[in-house]
Amino acid sequence: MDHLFEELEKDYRFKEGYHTCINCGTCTAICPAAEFYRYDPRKIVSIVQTRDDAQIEELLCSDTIWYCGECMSCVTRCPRKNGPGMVIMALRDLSIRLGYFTESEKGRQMLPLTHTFTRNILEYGYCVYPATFDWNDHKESGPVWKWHMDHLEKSLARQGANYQGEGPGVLRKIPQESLDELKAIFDVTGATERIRLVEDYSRRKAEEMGLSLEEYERTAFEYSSDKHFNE
Amino acid sequence: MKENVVIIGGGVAGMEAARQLLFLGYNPIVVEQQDHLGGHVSQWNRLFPDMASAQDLVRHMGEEIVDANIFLETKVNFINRLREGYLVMLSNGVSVACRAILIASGFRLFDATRKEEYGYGVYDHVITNADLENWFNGNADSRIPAAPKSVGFVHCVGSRDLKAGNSQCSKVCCMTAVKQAIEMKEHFPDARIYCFYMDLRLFGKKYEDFYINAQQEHGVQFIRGRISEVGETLDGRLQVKAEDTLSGKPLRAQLDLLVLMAGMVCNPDAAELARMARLEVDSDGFLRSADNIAGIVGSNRPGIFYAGACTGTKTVPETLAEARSAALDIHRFIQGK
Amino acid sequence: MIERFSSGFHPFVLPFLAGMIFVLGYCVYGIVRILFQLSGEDRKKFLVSLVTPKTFVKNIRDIFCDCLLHVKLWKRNRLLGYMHSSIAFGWFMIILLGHIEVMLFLPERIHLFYYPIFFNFFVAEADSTIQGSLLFFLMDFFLLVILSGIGLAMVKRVRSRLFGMRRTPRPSLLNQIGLYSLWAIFPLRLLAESFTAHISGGSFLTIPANWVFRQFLGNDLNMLPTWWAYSIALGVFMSVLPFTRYMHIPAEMMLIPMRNAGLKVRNARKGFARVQVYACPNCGVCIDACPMSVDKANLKDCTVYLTRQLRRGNERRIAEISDKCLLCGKCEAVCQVGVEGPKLRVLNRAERKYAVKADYSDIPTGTLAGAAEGGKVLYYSGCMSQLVPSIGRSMESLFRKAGVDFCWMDRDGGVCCGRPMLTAGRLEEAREIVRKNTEIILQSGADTMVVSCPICYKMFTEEYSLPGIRVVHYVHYMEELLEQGRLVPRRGDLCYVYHDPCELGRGCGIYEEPRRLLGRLSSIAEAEKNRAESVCCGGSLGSLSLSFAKREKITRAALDNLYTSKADAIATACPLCTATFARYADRPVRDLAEIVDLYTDGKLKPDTI
Amino acid sequence: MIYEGKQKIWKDYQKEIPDDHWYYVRSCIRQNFFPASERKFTDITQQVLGKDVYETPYHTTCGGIAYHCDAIPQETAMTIVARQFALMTEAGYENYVPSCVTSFGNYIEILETWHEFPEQEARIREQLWKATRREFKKPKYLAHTSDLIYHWRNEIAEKASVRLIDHETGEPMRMAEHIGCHYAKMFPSKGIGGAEYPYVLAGMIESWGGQVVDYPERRHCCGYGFRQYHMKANRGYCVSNTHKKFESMEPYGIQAILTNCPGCCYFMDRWQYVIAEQTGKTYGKDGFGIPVFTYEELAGLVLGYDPWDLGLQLHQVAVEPFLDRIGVQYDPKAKYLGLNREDILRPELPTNLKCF
Amino acid sequence: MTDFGFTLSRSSALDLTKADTRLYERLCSLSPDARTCMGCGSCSATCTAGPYNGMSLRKVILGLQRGQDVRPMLKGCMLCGKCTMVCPRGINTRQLILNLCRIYD
Repeated sequence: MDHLFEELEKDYRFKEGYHTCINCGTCTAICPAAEFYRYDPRKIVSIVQTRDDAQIEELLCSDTIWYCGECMSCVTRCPRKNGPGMVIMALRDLSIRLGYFTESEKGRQMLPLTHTFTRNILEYGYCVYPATFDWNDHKESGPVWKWHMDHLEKSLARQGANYQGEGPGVLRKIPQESLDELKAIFDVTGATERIRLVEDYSRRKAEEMGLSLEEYERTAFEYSSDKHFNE
Repeated sequence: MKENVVIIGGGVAGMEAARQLLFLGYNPIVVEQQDHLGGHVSQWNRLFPDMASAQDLVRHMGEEIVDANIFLETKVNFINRLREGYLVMLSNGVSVACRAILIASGFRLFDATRKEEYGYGVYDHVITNADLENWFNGNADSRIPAAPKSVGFVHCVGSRDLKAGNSQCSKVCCMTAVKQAIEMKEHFPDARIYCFYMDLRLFGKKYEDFYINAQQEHGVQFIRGRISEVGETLDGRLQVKAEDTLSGKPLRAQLDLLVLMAGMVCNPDAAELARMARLEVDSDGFLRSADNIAGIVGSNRPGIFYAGACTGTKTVPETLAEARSAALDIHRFIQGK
Repeated sequence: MIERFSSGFHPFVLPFLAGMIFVLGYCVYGIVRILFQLSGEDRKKFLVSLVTPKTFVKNIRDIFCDCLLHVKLWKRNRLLGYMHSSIAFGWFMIILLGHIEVMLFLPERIHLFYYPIFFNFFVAEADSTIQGSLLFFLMDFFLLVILSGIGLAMVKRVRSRLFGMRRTPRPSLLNQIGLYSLWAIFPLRLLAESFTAHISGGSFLTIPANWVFRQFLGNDLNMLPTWWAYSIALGVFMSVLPFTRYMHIPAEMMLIPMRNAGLKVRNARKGFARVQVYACPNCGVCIDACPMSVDKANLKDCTVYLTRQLRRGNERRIAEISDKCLLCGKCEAVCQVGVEGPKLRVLNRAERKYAVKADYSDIPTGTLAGAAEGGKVLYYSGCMSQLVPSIGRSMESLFRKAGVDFCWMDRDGGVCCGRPMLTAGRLEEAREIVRKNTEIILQSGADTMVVSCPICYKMFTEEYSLPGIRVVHYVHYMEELLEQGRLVPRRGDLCYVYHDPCELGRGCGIYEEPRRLLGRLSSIAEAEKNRAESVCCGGSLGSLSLSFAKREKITRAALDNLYTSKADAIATACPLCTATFARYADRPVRDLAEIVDLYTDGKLKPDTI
Repeated sequence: MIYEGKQKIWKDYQKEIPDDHWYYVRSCIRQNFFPASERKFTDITQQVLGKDVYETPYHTTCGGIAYHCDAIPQETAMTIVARQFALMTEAGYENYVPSCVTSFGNYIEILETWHEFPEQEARIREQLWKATRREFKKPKYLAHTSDLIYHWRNEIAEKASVRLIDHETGEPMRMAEHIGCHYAKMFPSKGIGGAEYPYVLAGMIESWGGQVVDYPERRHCCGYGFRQYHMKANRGYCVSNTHKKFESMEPYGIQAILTNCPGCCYFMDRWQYVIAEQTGKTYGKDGFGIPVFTYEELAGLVLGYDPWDLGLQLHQVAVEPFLDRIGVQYDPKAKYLGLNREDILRPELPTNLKCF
Repeated sequence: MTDFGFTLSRSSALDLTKADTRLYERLCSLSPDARTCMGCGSCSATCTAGPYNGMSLRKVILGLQRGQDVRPMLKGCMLCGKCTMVCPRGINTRQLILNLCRIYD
């Protein structure tokens, strides 16, 4: 790719979120990620502003673009109507499309993320769903949630949910025709292609790292080197 | 019989133009909405760079135009085009036929409540540059603590801010902030003074000296980062957040007083005048000069002239220079040269 | 010839005797102490040199020329030279002649060392012989010489400019006592000898004076008070001597053999440094020489004040004076006794403790491994040259023109040579930098290294050990290229004045080569003060505390000196001088590399066309 | 703090909210973690307030979380949303109310993008047609469910049996509000009260008798961060942000927190547990945490619902001290019982955080 | 205790109110021109040590104003003096650095 900046400019989020940056730092001042990660969103926009492909490519390969929590607090404050969070979404999209995401530890998380959410959406119609919720990966949900998961159907019934039931209601079973429509949307709008892309790039990287795809995915999910957070 | 020239606005631009027109043998008629002359300058305490008294300046200028017709608390109701010149109808019932009108309607100070994140009007100790000048003038302000330990100045409040609708730089705020920071340090020698800036635009004569002086003699700390958010702590102090862009880290500070350097925005009354007299308005909301280099005091209508901040942000000396220039252009226009 | 007192004693000699014993004791104690302060090696070296015939002769000659005849002063200003040598040499002669008299007439009294001094009091009719009258004549003659010197000294107190000195140091109270007692000694001697001339005899000065005195003071009772006064003056002078600048008289006699023994100052306060401090005669020649003196605020910061404060132990002022100096070396160049002002300052800086120690472990040393193998010339431009890019660019062009294969080791930044750190007194840090560079350079495989910055050059030649590598200054190198015909000169039309950079001229003794090089390419003019007397540009890294604003005056003064040449442009051979002058100069300032590049062609050029 | 100053700002940010006929879509997170809240939303609006709030079983996730985790492209997210709009159009509604703040923000962002770039809207219509043969109209009004509860807050207050007042001292309960970032930070004019001083939750607290307490880090994100939470490796980010909020809140004596965003409510509850387990620190009184409520839970309490019907047993932070303060009657033994008081055991108790 | 697999991260935010600036004030009393730094970065751009250990005098002064430990940067300085040459405010940077190295404890 010769013109990364031009490629970014095609993204609607970039069109909305990138104008000109005066490096005032209002974004970083209130950025949750800037406070706990070694991270400065202002610099991202500043780098993009250079339109220098080498610098942008470095960004696409780095952990930096994956720290943002997309809370969009930055959008509120920018005096130039930029949205660094939006710019980052465009950068991430480009990083995924070009396969740069596998170069960084945080970028490699795309594999477990893609699997979790696309599977939940396509199989159940939900982004998050009890059937795919493993308490051991979510110990922060507490003993109360362990109890809830252990007695899922009874507990949900007590809450007035319509778990896996027909018709409307909480956690209802989403009809198959609706799920089929979601699948069709995925096919038409490039999500299916995106899944394949992420898997292919990840597989290649896993081989390079000498890991099985499962190990690669698991490592991406739970391993954090100490270079990300403040010491 | 001396020829009438209507001057809309009795700030320093209007006053200076009236003085020059009197000298050139005209009968200037100054129309001022407020009950006093001098506009914003009359509310100020001291003027940079020589720390001259603003009141003295206004008083002195007022003394020089006692022979002019001055209508205070008066507005312009209509401006009608005559075959030769204009008929200006005033809210006090007076109508004036004249060949030339000078618009010196000035600016408005940005309404700082619109930068909601700074909490002007919400938090107890947030004031504006104008409030501080008012306090310097000896008027009490309960928002200013008796012995503040830390005072912050926020540059570019409502200036250079697309979200606030003003992309322009207000020119004077950087210097005003430096001046006020020094003055605050003189009032409160033990206080720490911080200026939060994006760029320091200290372009005028002696301005940079003020900056060096503020750093060296007064220990004012300049922090390159726009304040993003202000909160109030339990003890009523202010917690501000900015990025210390020079170190690339988020920065917090607790302050006892925060001064917002509210910028200059176009006077909405100027838009009304523009409608009456079919004048062009620029993209920034200010009146559009005939030409921004050689014709700054000219308008798109014959016989209508501009002076001062009605066409954009100006310093006091620039305003005075424009007023003189406009007076001379009016003279030439009436003389048909 | 009759001896007047069989005891050979009179109480009036006591003040002299007390002073003499005190001063001798003090000196002996001082010498012993200093000898102990020297390192074992240095002490041995010194003692051996004293008995080595060659250095022995040299010591005598130097002491005679420097301490008595003040040959260097003569060169600077004849009046000043005469004034000093008349007093020093005259007094020496009087003392010598006194001893000859005693040995000649009363050899048994030679052990009484007041005898030669007060000979005329103790004897009668001493001029009755030929030898006697000749000696008495000489005595009067040298007394006259001394008196003329004293007279000049008095004139100098009020009109120092006549002696080529604009500024002189303000003497302290003790120094004033010393000075006035010194001045008093010789007129009093004249009085005393004149009063006794009808008894002891005299010559052309004392006999007529005796006659005059006797016309109205016929009583011999007046004789004794004058001898008392003479003795007291001597006694006072000698008792205050250790606390005044006159200490330089014995100290210089110590300094000369130590210098001739090849000793180096190693400690800021002890040993050789101590001798240098005491050897400073407070003449103040360094005040005018010091480039900082253009600013009144700096007048008390030149070497004469450093030695004074070192004697007083005023640490605050010592630090101030040590830090401010540009280390241009001019005070040392003009110093009559050879006080090494810059070195003393650097060592005083080195006394300071720093809580933050440098750590250069982040600097990799393999960056140039093998880069200059195969006979490539290694070129080191130095940090400052990066701020004057024309130097590096011109050097590059010269290498190309001359067909030299080269490797520019610090083109994109490199390790500092270490000299700034060294002159700041952080010696261990400087040594670490030297180690780093040494490793880098040795790994490069070069056999020749060209250095264009004189600051670096001095450092490389003095502090580095680079076996197998020839370190060449670019002036020499460019000259070689011209000699070998690899560069063909073309004459330029501008007239240049060459400014001697401190580090190159006084620092490395390179004065003539740059002029020779420049002379091949253009016409050159000389500034009023040049070579060893060249004025520092004011940009020197030597000074730690001089502010930017204070340096401007110095630079302008240095420029004014260069303007006296009426040249069209300024040439120099130091990036720091170039950058500093360029800031205020009213005419072009060029580095030699730039000039050589401008006015030479490559050898191959005509052939290849 | 100058209350009038805030009132002035609130006046500037009011949006038009139709009183009836809403097309309701559910939230993934809330269905999972606050099932009873969603249930009570329909109960309250339909039964108590008698409003027309329509739901179809055919609607799905909006894909917002997947989108913000970068797992699906923007066009996919937009087309899923277009399908949701198509279902609304087919059902004959034009007022759209999502239960999720991420969705709400997603919808607004998409509508704004379409507004600014109509060619993108056309493209999405095409894609939707291609994939599902559906067509849609854009909603006329878009509100978040908290907007509706805010809109009807005074009607709820009229029917209230409990007020947010300490029934012993008569003092109003000291409550903090926490607004989901995507509610108004991107488009301040779309939120009630704007981005800086949102009024949507504060209005409910005030109407129902409580006192809103402001604190310096009120506006700070809870730390969900989408991928930051969903990947275990990143969760230090999440807990650190909530920690920062609670540290800032600590001196204010806050008795409960009201939220309008699914994630915030869950995380501000659970991270208190994690912080207590990891550092031993708790933020409420007597070793309890500070309970965090959804607006339906709070409305339900005010309206006199049984707290266990409201799902408060699924909070890790004990709600009982708060219930006691405002005088809610409840059966402590029934907390963990199933339907028809069936015994389904009870959760273990945490080490440091006091629970029942 | 439960192992959650993650922990709290320290905040990187600088707190001006809590920053210990005594060292900076002490430096300013020895080198008053330290106050006149306007953060232009000329010194950092030309710094000989910068490429090796990140030395930046601008950051050193800023770090002191924020109460940070700047020793790791300071250690790399070779006193070459280029920063003095380029400083637009004429700060005697070498003296400043030496003073700082001296007073650090």
